[in-house]
Amino acid sequence: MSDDEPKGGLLDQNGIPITNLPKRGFVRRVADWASAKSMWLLWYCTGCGAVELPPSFTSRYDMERYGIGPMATPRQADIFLITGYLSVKTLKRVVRSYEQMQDPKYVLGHGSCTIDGGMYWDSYATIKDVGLYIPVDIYIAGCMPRPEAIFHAFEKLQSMIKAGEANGWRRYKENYQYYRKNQDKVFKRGPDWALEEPVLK
Amino acid sequence: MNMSNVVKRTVRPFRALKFLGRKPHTVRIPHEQHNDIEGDPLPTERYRGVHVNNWDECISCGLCAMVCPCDAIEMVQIEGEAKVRPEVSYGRCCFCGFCEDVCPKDSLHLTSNHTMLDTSYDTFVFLPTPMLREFEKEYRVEPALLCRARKKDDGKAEIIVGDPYRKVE
Amino acid sequence: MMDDFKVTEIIFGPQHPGIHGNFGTRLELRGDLVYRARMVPGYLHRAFEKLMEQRTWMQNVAIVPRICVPDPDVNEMAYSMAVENIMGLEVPDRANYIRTIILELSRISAHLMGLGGIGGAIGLYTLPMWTNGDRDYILDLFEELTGGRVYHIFIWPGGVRWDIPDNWPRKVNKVLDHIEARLPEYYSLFFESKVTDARLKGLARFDSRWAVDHGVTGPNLRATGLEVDIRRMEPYAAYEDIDFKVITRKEGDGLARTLVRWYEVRESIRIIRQAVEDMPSGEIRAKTPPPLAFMVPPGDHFARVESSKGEYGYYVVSKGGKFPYRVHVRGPSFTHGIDVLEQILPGNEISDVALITGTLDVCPPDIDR
Amino acid sequence: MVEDSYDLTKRKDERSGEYVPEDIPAERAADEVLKKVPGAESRKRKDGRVELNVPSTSIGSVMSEFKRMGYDHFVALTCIDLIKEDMFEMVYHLWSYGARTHVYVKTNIPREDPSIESVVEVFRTAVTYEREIKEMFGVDFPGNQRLTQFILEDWEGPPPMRKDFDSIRYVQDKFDIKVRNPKGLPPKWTKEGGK
Repeated sequence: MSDDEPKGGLLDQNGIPITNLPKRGFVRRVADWASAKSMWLLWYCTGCGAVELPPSFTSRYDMERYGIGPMATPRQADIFLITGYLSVKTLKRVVRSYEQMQDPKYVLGHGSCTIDGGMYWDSYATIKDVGLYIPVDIYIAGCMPRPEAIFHAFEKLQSMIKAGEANGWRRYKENYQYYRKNQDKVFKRGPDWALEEPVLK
Repeated sequence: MNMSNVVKRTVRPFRALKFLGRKPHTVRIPHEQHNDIEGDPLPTERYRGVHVNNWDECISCGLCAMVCPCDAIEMVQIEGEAKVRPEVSYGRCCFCGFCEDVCPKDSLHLTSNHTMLDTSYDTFVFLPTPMLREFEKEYRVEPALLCRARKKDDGKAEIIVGDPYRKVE
Repeated sequence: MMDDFKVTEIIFGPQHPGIHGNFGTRLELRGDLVYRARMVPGYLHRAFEKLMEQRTWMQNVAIVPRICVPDPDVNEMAYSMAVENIMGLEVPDRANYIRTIILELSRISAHLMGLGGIGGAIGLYTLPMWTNGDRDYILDLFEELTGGRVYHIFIWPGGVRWDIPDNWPRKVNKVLDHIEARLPEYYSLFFESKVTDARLKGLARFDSRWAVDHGVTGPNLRATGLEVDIRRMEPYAAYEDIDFKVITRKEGDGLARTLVRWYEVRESIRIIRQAVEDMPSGEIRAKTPPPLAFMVPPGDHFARVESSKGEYGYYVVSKGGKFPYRVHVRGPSFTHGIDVLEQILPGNEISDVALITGTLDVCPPDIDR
Repeated sequence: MVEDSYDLTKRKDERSGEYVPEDIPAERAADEVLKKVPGAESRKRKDGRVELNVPSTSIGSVMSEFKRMGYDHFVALTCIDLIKEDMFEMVYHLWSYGARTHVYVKTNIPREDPSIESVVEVFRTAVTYEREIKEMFGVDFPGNQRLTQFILEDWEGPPPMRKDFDSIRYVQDKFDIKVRNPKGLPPKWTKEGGK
């Protein structure tokens, strides 16, 4: 393991989260259980996968059965659904929105393009693996994934939150330098960005 | 504004009550099958989902790798195998089904399994085998349980998960 | 009077619930009114035109639908038309009829989604619930025919990919009956509402001369009173044999544009019914080389298709061989999504910005490509 | 409540005028242009469309000539990188709503320090197309005031749509990808490297 690899004990060599998680107190467990049942999804259509969001939100599939609803502002949102490919220009906005979200926050990579570039693997404008720039909790493969797949991902996310396993936001703070290095490789941060480093409290 | 207009505007909202009598068309997904307008289950046979490959029929021609628009398929030489086998990266695949169309032996096939999710991106590269049929009933796939190979230094690959020749009916 | 206000700059989008898709706007405001608007596209840039030079002719069929997400089939159609023209392929009649059905179903689904977006922008959230819910039945049909919900990869050079299943035409008719029965309900919900009148009447109005000068096409141009439709002017697929009306309105404002879309859904239903009724039998694919040996002789052609948003064009240049030399995509939103919006937004209230974008039906992915 | 036709009294503005399409067939229009522009040549295609090759210096007058004859719809402007000829080919697509025909106007400009007169004064629509080509090919359009940053952001490489920009090499360097099947890639279009 080189010095560049993320440290902090939550990632193994392959970047897979390992299971020795921080101990949760009783209050934290109750809070996790409660927050799994009521989540707000940031309304940001980052890519073409967003075309499956209106069917999921509206009457045919009705996402609110899961206690999930759309939210306009990042500061009040819990889930960031990366709907498909991210161009470098969008990634900049995505990272900025992600950093504005309050803890705990969860990222779902929706579509094959979030895993390894998808069909845009040789495009100069899109990034390939979203997990290098922000931590992703669940990847959904498919081009595009059906609403069923989104709901399965939500179910899995809920069970992960209840078990305390959805800790991407923790990973981001503990390995901030790693993510920051990858981000700086593809885009420049503007001078007006909040520069303080996220710290795990 | 005349009187009839006022009455009209007062009464009209109550017309919405008729929607109470209609059957809801929400598909309650984990508990309910997704059906089309005539009640036939979806997805159908034509749905382009995750691949299966019958290793007894595959002749390792590599046409699937050549036709793939997304560079998702790689022919992998597996230790102890005479032939190379297609390995699909689902981080690339766009589910166009061209590989199925071009396959001369019809061994590569796109099933209707559409849901595939995992916490790690590594598991999305695997060898299509009949093992996938185990998951066919629920239309979802656990990629971590499927047949996966790891490249070794000599260029060959060894299978680390699964048995490609296991028969699944 | 205007000078009393301070100029405020607002960045509207891309992370904004009112914006349709991933699209940015920089607005300079004086009070409530937009003083200057600058569009910021590029968030969905995937370099399609470059990617298509790196893929073979048939591989490109798989990637083109992603250029316009709500209405993907026009891409396959325009690309196939251009390739067929250069190769001199004759498409069988049955394939043309199937293509017509697909394109019109896709138009209905895009219009329903667009109407839902306009409803959401004026705060009428019932409309997106209804239209998106009903649109899903069309996606079910697509899925049974093509094997994909959103991206169909079904129309390709020489014809279509598969024949239609036996019970599919019956299901099409059922879905159309359902949508046709719903249309009056949309009308009474949306168009008979006082809010719609107040918000949409006279909104972002332009006339036909101005629209032609600024390259506005499609439903937005027809809402100014011009009877222009590529399906009529330069018929493709089976539109020559089908009787349909070109929907026009003369007012040219937001309400007229929305109404044109509503009437076009009805007209599309008529077209599909005729196409299903008159479907000839026979081949579905012309004889083409196998996908790996697909070569196109040197030549170039501009193929245009009437999409739900306007004129969709593909300019394909071949120098012979397995790869296209250059493919240029002319998306309809490229004109009315940037320059027209920049000129039409000033003078409007900030609350109308999302609504104007919605009534013009701007589709960001086809601007950025 | 929407009547069949309604009266717009709320907001009247100056954007008004009826458009009446003019019907001049493409061949006749091309002949008119050929009379006025020296060095131009026209060719009729199989499908009835007309292709015109004009010198790059006269593009402005050709465009206004066509506009006068009812070719009001500026469909698109395409730039093609002809790397072997060391040229950029600019294709102007025009459409007449009256005659219902399409005209391709083609012109070549040198690849070194490319520049061509802007047609924004004639066709307002061209402004966005020229802006895109400036960014993607590096062609300059004197006369266009809006050649600002458009789609790309923080871009440092050469204009990406040029043929000598190797997209796959760039992606390998920047994003560290793996090419799984190198056989499927196209041959390079550079001057030295064949077709």
